[in-house]
Amino acid sequence: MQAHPHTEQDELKVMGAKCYQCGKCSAGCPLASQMELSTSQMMRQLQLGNYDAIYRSNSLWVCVACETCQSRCPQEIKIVEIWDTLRNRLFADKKLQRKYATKGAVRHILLAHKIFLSNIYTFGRIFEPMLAAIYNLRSGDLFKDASKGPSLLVKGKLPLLPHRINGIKEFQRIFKNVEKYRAQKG
Amino acid sequence: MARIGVFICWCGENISRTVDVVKVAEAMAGVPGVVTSVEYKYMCSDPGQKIMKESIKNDALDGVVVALCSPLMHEKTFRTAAEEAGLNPFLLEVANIREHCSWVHENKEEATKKAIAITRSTVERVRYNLQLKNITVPITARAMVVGGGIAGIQAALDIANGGHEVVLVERTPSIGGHMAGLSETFPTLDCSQCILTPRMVEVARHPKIKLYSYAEVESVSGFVGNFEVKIRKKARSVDTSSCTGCGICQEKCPQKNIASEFEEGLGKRKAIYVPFPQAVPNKPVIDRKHCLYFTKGKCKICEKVCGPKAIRYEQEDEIVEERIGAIVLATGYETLPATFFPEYGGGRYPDVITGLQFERLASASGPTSGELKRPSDGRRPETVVFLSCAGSRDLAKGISYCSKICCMYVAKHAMLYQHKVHGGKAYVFYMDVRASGKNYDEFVRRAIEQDKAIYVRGRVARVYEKEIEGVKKLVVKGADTLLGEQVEIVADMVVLASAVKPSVGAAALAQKVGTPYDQHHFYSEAHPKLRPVESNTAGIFLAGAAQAPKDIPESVADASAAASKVQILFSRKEMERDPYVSMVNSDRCFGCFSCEAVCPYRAISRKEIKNRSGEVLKVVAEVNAGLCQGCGGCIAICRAKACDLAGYTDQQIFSAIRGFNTTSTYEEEVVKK
Amino acid sequence: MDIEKREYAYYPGCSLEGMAKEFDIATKEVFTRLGIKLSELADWSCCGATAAHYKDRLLAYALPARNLNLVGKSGKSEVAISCAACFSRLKTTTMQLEHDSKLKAEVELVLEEKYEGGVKPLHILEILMQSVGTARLQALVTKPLKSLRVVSYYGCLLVRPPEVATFDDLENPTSMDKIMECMGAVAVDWPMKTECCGASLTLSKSDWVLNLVEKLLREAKDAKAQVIAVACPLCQANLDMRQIDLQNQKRIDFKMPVLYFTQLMALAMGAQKEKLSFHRHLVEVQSTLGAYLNQ
Amino acid sequence: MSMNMNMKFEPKIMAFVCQWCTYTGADLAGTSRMQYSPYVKIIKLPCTGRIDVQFIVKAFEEGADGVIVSGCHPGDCHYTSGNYYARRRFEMFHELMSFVGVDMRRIQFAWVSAAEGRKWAELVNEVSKRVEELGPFNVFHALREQANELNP
Repeated sequence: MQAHPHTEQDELKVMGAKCYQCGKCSAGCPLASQMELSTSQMMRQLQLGNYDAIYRSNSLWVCVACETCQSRCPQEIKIVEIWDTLRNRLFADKKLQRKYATKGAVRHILLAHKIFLSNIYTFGRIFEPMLAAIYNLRSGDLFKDASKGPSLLVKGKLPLLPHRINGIKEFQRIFKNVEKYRAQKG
Repeated sequence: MARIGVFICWCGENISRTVDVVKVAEAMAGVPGVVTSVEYKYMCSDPGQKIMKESIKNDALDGVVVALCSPLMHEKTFRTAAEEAGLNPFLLEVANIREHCSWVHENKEEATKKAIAITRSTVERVRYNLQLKNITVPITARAMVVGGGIAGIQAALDIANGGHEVVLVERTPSIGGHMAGLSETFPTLDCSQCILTPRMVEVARHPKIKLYSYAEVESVSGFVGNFEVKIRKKARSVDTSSCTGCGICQEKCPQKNIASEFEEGLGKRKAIYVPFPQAVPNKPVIDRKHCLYFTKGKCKICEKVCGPKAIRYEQEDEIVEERIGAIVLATGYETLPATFFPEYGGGRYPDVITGLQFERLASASGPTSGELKRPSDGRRPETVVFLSCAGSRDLAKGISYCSKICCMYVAKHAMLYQHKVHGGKAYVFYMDVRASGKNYDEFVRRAIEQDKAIYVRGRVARVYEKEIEGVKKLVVKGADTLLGEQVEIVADMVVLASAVKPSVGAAALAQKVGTPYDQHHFYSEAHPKLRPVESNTAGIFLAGAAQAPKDIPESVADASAAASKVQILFSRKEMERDPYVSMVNSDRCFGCFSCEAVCPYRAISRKEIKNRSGEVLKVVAEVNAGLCQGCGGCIAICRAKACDLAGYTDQQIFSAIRGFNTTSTYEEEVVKK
Repeated sequence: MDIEKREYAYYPGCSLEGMAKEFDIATKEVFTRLGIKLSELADWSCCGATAAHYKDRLLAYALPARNLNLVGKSGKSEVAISCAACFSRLKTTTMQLEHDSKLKAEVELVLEEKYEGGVKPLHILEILMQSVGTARLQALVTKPLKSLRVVSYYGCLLVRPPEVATFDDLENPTSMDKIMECMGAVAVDWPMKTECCGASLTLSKSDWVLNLVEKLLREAKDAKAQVIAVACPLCQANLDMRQIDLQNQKRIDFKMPVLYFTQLMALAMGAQKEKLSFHRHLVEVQSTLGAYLNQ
Repeated sequence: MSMNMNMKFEPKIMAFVCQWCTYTGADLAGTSRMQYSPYVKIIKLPCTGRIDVQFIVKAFEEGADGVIVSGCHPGDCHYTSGNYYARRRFEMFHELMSFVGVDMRRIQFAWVSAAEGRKWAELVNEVSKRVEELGPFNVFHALREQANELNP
């Protein structure tokens, strides 16, 4: 039997305190069967400040932010906002990533998001063929959806040449400025 | 020179934790006119009161300030004590340093400063307090009960059996309320109508009860002991004195497909109808919105078939006036309609029903004669899912509170269902089971252990319809939070234990009566523990679910309590009232009578000032102290500064204002010391 | 009802340049027929989609803010959006920046320009229902999709969160159904209108998406639908493309064409089938829609 | 009013409240142990209809930096119409005060019912913060001193 971990009150714990564990979020979640902790269990861990359990679970990354939970929450908890903050923290912290996001589904999902972002950073818009190709290369899942590649090309679904926006410099500066701003704030 | 005593309470630690009461006492001791300033651990205890009483005598005090909890708690206690010590009770004032100070501030220095300011201001105010005497007013020993459900019925019978006349006003065509529509009652499973209808008949026959059914309160004026009430008797279109209640009109009426309110929309009624067979009065009413004669101008079949010629198409609403001494509000509750739950398909799927609808399906007198059948196709439901907390404890739906009765009736429903459909499956989704009455938890256990109701801890996210093998089923998507898993149940019927809320019009009635209500429109009690059936308005009492969600035994207990409060009031011929009434200085008054226009109590009359030879010199305003309620509206409007309010005079208030601010430098010195 | 607008700024979104090109073509076709000009925003950029708000809340508001400013600079106050996800990101940004002055200051800092505000993002479904109206839509139908059984699939972001997607009912949206009825089709009620398809997981966890998609398709089949109408490129991609995987991996062939609702509209309004790029779909369209295509 | 410049400005705010709604609402804030700013002090009146505009003027004269007037919600007046008359009177008062140059942000009219302890606490905090930002009401206090010099 493990003692309840106790941590200091923080902003997220305060937001989570409203949860009374009715489970309406978990009941409607389309991806609940894939989550290691259900939405309400995640909220419970948050109430205890057990961030280790939260990050150890794959749930944050299985979630696609479909907002079903939040739109039905009887306590009007901003669930997606809370989860975004948790995800933001991991994104911003290499140490956390090394600890929690190097294996299994979490690694793949995180990778996909990162590749997506670097894709738009490069072009200003998404260039879909590159997106899929790089993902497959980096994830080691070389032939995933490859069977569809040719048919997508034949059907004209995939453009052959990327489009780069004119204002790409200022667009990229937004990314850099965000990084800089975060670095300043510590 | 004033001789003022200041008595400061520690209230154990309640005040002393954040207010340095010793410093407050020191500070007050230095105020001019204060001859004694002491603090004590529990001022309201006997020894505490004794300190004050002895000081009143020994120090010959002519003003007292007690600094402690809210005056709503103990003003009366200390004024009585002061009177016992020979001081006019209205020379004592309370400085509220607990609710308004020690409980709401953490910083001791700041709280102490504020407590000093509050007490000082009260000292300044009390200098100008006048010796007042309570006012006596006569009492009309006649009660009005609004609402003819079980609470109203019980209150009316108790008051009437106590020997006083009662006027019972019911909005619908019959008394009986929700209880008349219930199947069986928890935790005993006795039949609701069997225990209720004898009471309804007793009301009808009672010589001291005057029943106005199909009637509403139009307006209320006056005050405790002396209310004047106007009641609107809505046009029934039937002369109740000549109608024999034979029922032939209802039988012959061709308009037959109107959703019955009594059957919660699951059954039909005619355009001329008695809501249910045991209705009291057992006289029909014409629903003019659906009557062919009223809508199309022809038919009149009811008139033709009526033997005693009791149909009155031309009847109009009638306003009657009643003089009343006390009012009991027992306006009851309603529940959220199924349409309030789009995620559960309420209103879209006919087999998603509310708890009250289930009561009708399970009732032997209901539309299916007690056989459980689906509203959509009449099939026997093999699986039923009950959802508790449908809308209750749900901020997103605007209801923060627990509806209290659902846990019990859901268990009852699961049980009744099991008794009626052998081998059927009953699922109950719940967040908590709150069964805290006598034999209540045992009842819930019985539903689970003997009647095999499957309780699942979690809320349901969604219900949708799906045709399976030619039958429309309801797919219920819930969670079992104890397992941390999703649950999907294919059901035939879903019953929503939808939240209890006050009846429509509860707030409007409260405004007519002048009594407070909370944000949900439940009536506010005068004190949550010690005065649960009294409102803050003298002479207005509360019973049943109009005050908060309640079950039958609680509503009945409330009603009897309210009835006994009414009888206490009626046990005297006249009563004493606070002397806070307006006074007119006739020298200053020049007779503009602006006060007359703003007075809500018609307490201002005109008085002629005559000289010796009888000539009228001027006409001035005069206050009838029996009618004046002391709102002070006349004073603020008076341009001549001729009016003032006893207990709240301009001088007292100006002095209190000064009291707050003159303390600044002084209070700082004391606190820093 | 609003007085009908003749021109809107138009934000197609990344997918409509690539995988969902046919959505772009069909939408423009419908609006041209309605006499409404959609002027594509010059040099628009990605809204950041899900990835941006997973990474950094500030980035997630700054990327749409850049585009909202572009709308303002083009002299327009309303921007029409086809993609449900882009619509959600842009509208959420306008709402957040309106009442969170701290966030607005942060966004302006990283944008290196003022956020002007005052731009109203509208989903094309919203424009068609609220500004154009069903009567006018109906008047343009020349080849009604008679007896074609269509289920409308709204997905997540056209209805959620309800404070952002305000133009339809959260639990039972009907705008697309109504439009389909106007087009002469049979709008079939089904329970999966707003259940999620798995969205962005399609890249990384396609097996999970497959399960969700299978459930949706099965319900559509059970409702005897012939076609699924959608308004979101990601929903379309998942529902269409994953049917091939279902064939390959599970030997289930739903043969359920998944079409953008504007494609169906354009068809009913008499557009040439060649213009509507039905060939771009992975699930064969011809055999289901044949009768309507060859009218 | 003299102020020690080394000290933090502690605004004096006087609240005129009716005994039925707001006074009881403030009691509820107490019983619920809600913590709020200590600068507001209450004067209890039977009804906001009793409030003479002179009370407000007097409060400022006596050194107040802000004033709250709070009673029952419209339609909820214990005396049926007192708060309605009060409101009409304050409309006129409002114009008069603006005309003589009083910053109306120093006066807050509100409705707080007996059930709204939370609202009372929020009201107090909001007004305290605002008045703190506005600083001491020296203009008015100086006026009083001038008046005193004229009529010693």
